[in-house]
Amino acid sequence: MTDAVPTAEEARAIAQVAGQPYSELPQDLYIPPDALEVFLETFEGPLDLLLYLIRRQNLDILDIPVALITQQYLEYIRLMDQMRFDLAAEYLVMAAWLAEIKSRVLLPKPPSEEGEDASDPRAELVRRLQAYAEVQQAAVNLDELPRMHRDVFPARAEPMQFDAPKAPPPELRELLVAFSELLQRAELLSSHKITAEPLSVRERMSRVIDRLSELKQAQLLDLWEVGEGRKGLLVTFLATLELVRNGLLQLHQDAPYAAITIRLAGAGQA
Amino acid sequence: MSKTDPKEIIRALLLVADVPLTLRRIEQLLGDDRALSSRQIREAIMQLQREMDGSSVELVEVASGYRLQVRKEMAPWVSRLWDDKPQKYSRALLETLALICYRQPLTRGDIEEIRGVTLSANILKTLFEREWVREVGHREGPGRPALLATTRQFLDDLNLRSLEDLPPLPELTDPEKLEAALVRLAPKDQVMDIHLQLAAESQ
Amino acid sequence: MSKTDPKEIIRALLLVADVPLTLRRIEQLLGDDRALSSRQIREAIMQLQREMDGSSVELVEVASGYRLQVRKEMAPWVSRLWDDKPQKYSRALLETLALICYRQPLTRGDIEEIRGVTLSANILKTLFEREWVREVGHREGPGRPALLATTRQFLDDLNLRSLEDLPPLPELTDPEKLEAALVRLAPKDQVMDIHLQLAAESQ
Repeated sequence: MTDAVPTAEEARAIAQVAGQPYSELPQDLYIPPDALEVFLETFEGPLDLLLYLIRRQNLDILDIPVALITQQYLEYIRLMDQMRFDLAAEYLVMAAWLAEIKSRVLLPKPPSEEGEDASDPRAELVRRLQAYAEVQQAAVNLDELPRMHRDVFPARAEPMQFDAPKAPPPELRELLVAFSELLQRAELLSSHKITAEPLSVRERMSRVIDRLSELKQAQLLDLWEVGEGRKGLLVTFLATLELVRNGLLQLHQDAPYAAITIRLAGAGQA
Repeated sequence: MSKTDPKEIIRALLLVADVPLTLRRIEQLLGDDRALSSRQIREAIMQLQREMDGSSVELVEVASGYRLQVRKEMAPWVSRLWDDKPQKYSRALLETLALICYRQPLTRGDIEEIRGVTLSANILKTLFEREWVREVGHREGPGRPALLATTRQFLDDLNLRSLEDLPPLPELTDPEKLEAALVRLAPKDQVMDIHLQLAAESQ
Repeated sequence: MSKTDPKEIIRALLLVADVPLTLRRIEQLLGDDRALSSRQIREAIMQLQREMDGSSVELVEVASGYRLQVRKEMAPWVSRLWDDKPQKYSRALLETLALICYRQPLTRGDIEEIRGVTLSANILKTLFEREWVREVGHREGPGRPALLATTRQFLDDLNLRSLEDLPPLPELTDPEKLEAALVRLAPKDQVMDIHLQLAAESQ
């Protein structure tokens, strides 16, 4: 299956082809600082790295010089001002965990309390690695399933000799509720992505662009639709200002106090 | 794969394409690896046509090329597909449509930015097909992206006189005001229903 | 018209419907005039399936019903119909999906714990957008985190009838190597367990 998920190995091969300075396979948990960026993109996280080390290098991950690595990770934190600190932190946590396991294995076991099995700290690590190895494999298997629109495609024929009636439009309620939920979500993302202009202005903005594509250039009064009264003029004016502010329109004035000509941005250069 | 019957490839292409395919296009899609002459392709098409004799599908040539269609004898059954079941519009489509409505004119990129996900081509296609959305121009800048806006058809289909009839943005985030606006917007004969429904719900 | 072959009507229906059709729905659409039993319909479907053997189309059953699809052997040609390549998903996304798939319902926190990294908001957003994943409730406890599960759309899109059709939880492709390493890592009394477990899984 050519579409299988790239393994860490393949991903790294790409990095090598791309001429990244980093071409060495990692030997242990130590990551050269200049390779950190590539590294963080290559591995899905510390568990991924550990599995890689176990599989490729046959490395005994408890046999790593933990003190050295810890020191190096601490150094990254100093180096990383605007890098992906959170990700590196996860590696750091992992290194610390390994250090803890190692120290507990080395220390003589405290006399266990009655019946309580002083569990070996390594068991948890093994459990997690196994669980993650399974997930990785499951992901590859999942990706290999025939997928709609990638491997298989819906077979359709037109019912052309008779008219397929169109589905009814959505209920206004459905539309507005969906939008209201989006607004609430978007508000969490950023408070000023969606600002409130009156809808009449929004609608007019589209019409102004439409008119200008036709007329090429116009004056404000040309865009005002007769019979709309002062409110219509105000709406047109506001719509024009908003379009200028968004860089969609350009205003030209040949001389002070001369009439202002409105054009679509970029239209004059053609 | 190299032995795949060109007839079957053509069948697959016609079943998946959403527009008729010209002979030239079919030739192109078959690829250089199996340089077939137009004559060979036409023969494969005729073979397909013969195979479909007596089935409910036919391969026809229309002005813009070849396409598969369900025979009109099937109309009594096929038309039932649309009788019931109002189509359910996806959340993504509704959000996109509402955004175009409230933020027009805007580009596809604007929509993606606000919604935080890539916009599938299908959604825009549906909106254009229904003539609810149109392009009104282009924004200057890299790629000159198209500016999208709603249409008269959209207003008609949703029973609105103008966009002004829709509740203003601030009302949308307040559930109570939204409810009030919806009642206000509902066609007269539905208002009673909604009142009754609300009354029933509040009990 | 009364003599129209039900098999051909079913073919037409499946070609025109844009969603899979359940047996019940097909029964309905065939209409009262030709009261066919489910068994007869199923037979007609099987007959269609046999007819399509060796062609580029197949009739499959997925979670929401029966559908006609172009076989995956055709993908090299069919995908030329569009300019954009089908989306390729990142390992992070696929691992997340696999977890939701096999361990549902579970929370975002569960996923993060198993994968050992923070889950980017984009991944969940994409999964929701595809309508492959939905919230099915909340776990009691601090923050009442949402419980995630896969949808019927997910099953449809991956050609599955039910979650039971999923490949069994993976057999590792390199069990010996991993086993050796893990055994080396594990405390003595656990080695046996792992051996037993791996032996059981490989059967």
